[in-house]
Amino acid sequence: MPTFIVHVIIENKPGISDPEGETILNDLVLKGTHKTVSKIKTAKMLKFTIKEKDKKTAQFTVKELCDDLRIYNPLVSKVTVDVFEATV
Amino acid sequence: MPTFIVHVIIENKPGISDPEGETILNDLVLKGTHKTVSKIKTAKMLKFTIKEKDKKTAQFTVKELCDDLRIYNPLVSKVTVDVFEATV
Amino acid sequence: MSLESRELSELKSRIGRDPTPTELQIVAAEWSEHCSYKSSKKHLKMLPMTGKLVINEKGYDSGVLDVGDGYVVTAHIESHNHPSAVEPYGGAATGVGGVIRDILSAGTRPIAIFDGLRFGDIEKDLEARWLFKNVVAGIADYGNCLGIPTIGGEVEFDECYENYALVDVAALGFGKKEGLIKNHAKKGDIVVLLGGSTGRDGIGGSQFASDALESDNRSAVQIPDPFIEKLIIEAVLQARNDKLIHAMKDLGGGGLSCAISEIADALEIGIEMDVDLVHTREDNLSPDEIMISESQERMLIITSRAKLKKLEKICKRFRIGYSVIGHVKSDSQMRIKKGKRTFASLPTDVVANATLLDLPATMPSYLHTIETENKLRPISDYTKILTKLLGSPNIASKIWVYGQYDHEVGIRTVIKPGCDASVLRLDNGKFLSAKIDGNPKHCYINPRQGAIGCFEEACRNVVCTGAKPIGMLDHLQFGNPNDPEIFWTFLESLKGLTDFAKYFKIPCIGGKVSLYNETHAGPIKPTPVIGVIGLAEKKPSVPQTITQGDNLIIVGKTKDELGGSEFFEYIHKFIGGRCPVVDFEDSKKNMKSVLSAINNNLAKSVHDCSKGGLAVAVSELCMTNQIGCKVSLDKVPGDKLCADKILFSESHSRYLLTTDSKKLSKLVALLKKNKVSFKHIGKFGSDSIQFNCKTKSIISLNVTKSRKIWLHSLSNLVLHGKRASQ
Amino acid sequence: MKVGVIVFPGSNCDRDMYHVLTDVFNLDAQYYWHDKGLPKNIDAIILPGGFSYGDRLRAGVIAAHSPIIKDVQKMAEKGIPVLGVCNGFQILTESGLLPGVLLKNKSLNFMCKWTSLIVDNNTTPFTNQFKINDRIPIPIANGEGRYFVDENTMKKLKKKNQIVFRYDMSVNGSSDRIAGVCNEDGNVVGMMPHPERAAESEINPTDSRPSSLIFESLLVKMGVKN
Ligand SMILES: Nc1ncnc2c1ncn2[C@@H]1O[C@H](COP(=O)(O)OP(=O)(O)O)[C@@H](O)[C@H]1O
Ligand SMILES: [Mg+2]
Repeated sequence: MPTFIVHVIIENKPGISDPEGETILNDLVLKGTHKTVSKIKTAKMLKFTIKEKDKKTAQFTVKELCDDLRIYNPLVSKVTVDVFEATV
Repeated sequence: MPTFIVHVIIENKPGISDPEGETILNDLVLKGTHKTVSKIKTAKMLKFTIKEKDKKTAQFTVKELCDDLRIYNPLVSKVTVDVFEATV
Repeated sequence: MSLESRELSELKSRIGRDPTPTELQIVAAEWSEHCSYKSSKKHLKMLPMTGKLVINEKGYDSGVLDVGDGYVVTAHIESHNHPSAVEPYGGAATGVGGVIRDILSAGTRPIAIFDGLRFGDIEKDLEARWLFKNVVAGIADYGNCLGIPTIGGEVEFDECYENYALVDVAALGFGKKEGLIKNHAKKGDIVVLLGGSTGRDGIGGSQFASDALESDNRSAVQIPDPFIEKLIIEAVLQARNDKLIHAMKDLGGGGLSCAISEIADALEIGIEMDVDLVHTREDNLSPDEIMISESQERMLIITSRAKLKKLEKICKRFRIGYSVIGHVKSDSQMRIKKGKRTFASLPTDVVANATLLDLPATMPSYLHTIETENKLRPISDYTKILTKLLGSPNIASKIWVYGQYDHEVGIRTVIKPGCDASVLRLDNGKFLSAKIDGNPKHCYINPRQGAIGCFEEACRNVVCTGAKPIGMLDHLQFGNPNDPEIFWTFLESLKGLTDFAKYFKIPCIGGKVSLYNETHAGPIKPTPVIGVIGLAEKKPSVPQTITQGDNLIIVGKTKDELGGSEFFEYIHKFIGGRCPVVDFEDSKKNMKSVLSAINNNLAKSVHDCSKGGLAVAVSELCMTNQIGCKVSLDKVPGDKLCADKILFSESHSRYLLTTDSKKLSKLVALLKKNKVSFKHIGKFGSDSIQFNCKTKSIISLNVTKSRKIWLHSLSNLVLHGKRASQ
Repeated sequence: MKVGVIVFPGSNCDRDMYHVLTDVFNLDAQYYWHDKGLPKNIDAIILPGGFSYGDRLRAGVIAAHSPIIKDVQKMAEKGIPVLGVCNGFQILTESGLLPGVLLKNKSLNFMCKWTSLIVDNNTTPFTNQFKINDRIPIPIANGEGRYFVDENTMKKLKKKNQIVFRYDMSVNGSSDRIAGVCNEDGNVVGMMPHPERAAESEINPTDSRPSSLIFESLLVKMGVKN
């Protein structure tokens, strides 16, 4: 079976505040010389290496796994799952 | 000036251990029913919203900012910077 | 969010017209159970709230005790059950934030946090494990970041909390008496909102807390920001030092609606505010949303125009947002405007005082038969049973929990978590001891005696550290109060607490009621959680390390009271039996004698006997001191009982004292003089925990082995889903 | 002598440190807020623990960009003793004053517990009253306390005697059980455990003497005591 790399990005849903992003923006970035940045949002990423028969199954399996194991709380966070073919 | 969304992914350099990823893999994933996963790596992501004249400048600015402000610790981490056009 | 039709017509008649939509939102928030205590308030008055050391002032959200030399201690308890059940990390964290601001709003610096946590069966239930892990992380991340030590608490698992969580948080504050905020305001003063910006998160939270969980209100998720809270603490204390605060209130349930109406009502003033002036984090919030948003980390301060400049400077220094949102009037109205337009104009006493209910109560039918004991299968191997108990989630060491909490910061923690109560040193040379305790298993079988038992247990824990109880906090957590059977259990518990408080002259200095705690399987067991605060004039001599040849003395009677015990419930899976009953007279005598033993330096250590009974209490002493002990069960004072009852009965008012042989006779003389029931039942030494019946050894357990099980069971369960093995 | 205690937004051990410096060791201590410089007449600098900027992004990284750090740097170069405790240590590594980095503990959790340190270098301004291999009972309280350096740096640390403290047992997965290090000159010291929480017998369940020596070393170095 082929190997896939699956990226799971977990971030706060829109409308839910992200204090970490705000602090990085206000206390670090905007105090420096880079004033063109207007927003920073933080997210957490998990990179899975997984063997499945195809891309779709890989995506589905990882999503299901994250839900099952409560890797994130759907009330607070949204997840994005992206699949890439592993470059071996 | 157009707005860009720049994704910065901060992850451990190869060879630096990632206890969090290992724990998720061993204590959660492999104990469940999803045995096809062989590796999990965790990373942190920052999503910048930035106004620059073009994609390239956006990428360059954010990369420079990451180095200047030590958004990542070069001793243990590396960054990947990806630019997307903001969909307004 | 809405009012019941009865309430709506009442509102109409009280204001003499139809309310505007914004007014409806404001009143619904403030008249919710969570904010108004409409079901419980009438009855709470029975608790004794005054005492020599109690300082009562208007508008405080926390209790205040005078600890002498010009210093005060403040205390408060809160829960965050509903939010934690759906978002354990954020719910628990913001629960800590809320109670800390209550302490701060009296003008005192928060110096300690306590957490009482309850979940479903973590041995079976994955959801319980997830809730537990994230609640602990939420409390740790919040308290640690603030630099306020979390120094005590409890953790309990019971099937009645399946898919649910009870997260109780108590906090203590300390300060100079002269630094207390004397809430006052006069016409022309200005109202400042300080701290985090207002957003849509947490809209409808207090209403949410007053509904059963089914409604699953998504917008009630609150995101914690301990960093802002820390800055607010420093800014507020600076403003207090500079005398810039006339009156202050934290924003909790009900958001601005509650804060404005309650402070105005307490101070008998009117407040006019403009929602456009509130600093927000999202555009296009409606006036209603701004008024009921429960965004965290906000404080309301009333000050004079002349002092505003200085206050602004402090806010800037600590990089916290603020806005002047309104001013004080003399008309006892709260007027909410957006620019020129008025959206609400209500008499504050109408908003702040919902009509109190007197709900019907009937004794639940299950109570008629619950005390009847089943015939249980006989125990063949007590060593095995005790081993099993020591590794059980309710009895296993909670070090996995408090090891994640910074319990040293503030450099006051004299006695650290892991024993009975924790002890803090105060700036006047005195010592403060505190503990919170609950016991739903007992309270289910007998709500009145169970509640009394929690109170006594918390006192006992405090007494074990050599401190005298001086104040109590109660937190009453029950199911839906509209069910007369549930409401009866609420009243019974309250009456029990009242009796005990009056007999012992321990004033209730604060509390909280949390109702509508229901899971899909029904109401939770009655869960009052009691916090007791004790004071010691000098540093207590206990605990010292127990060594070879030391003697074990038990104070208090062991009775046939296994109802709700871990032995019945965990080992036999039997719910029922006789609930432990506190004999007030014995309780008082025992407390006094133990305190006097400690004060006369006659005990090396004192430990209370509670969950798991004598067998577990002795084991705990052995495991923490890493030494064995030989105990004769025949000598244990009390009813004539068979071995399992002596070992595992959870009778109250019992203490285990250890003393070296030199002081034994003096200790015995003191106990005799005080006429308490006590016996010298054992001697420490070797490496096994041994219980003898007549001359026969019925339990023999290696200390090192059992210690390993006891220490690691909980973390193994949480992290790997299995118990520690030998 | 004058000791500067640097305070950042989110520092939370500043008051504890101040108490120990002034009430226990009778030093003249003064708080300095992160956004300004330091006066010239300071004889020693302490960066206390806490959660500067809420530990956001990474513990210590945002504080390392504070204006006051430039002055700390300058004074460190002049040889003035600098001690970073816990978050203070993290700030010193993030600002390049000390080598290495502090990563998330192996347990992935915040850890508050009493540990035992072993003194590895007794030539710094904060350890001159110890003998090599002396033990110090002292608490840690951190989430990101796992000291890490690459192999080359580790070799250099050893060669230049820059390892100041080690844990007697592995607690959090630190390289070589390192709990504290110093710069090449030895005047800048960073440590994860909290000496200010262990220097008074009232709150130290074991022995407060060893931790006191950390402060007494400073007194000796400055000639206040001998
Ligand atoms: N959730 C918690 N947070 C902090 N400390 C806790 C927690 N749970 C238990 N502890 C501590 O562990 C020790 C034992 O707790 P517990 O078994 O409830 O004591 P007791 O039986 O004496 O009431 C106490 O010192 C207590 O403060
Ligand atoms: Mg106890």
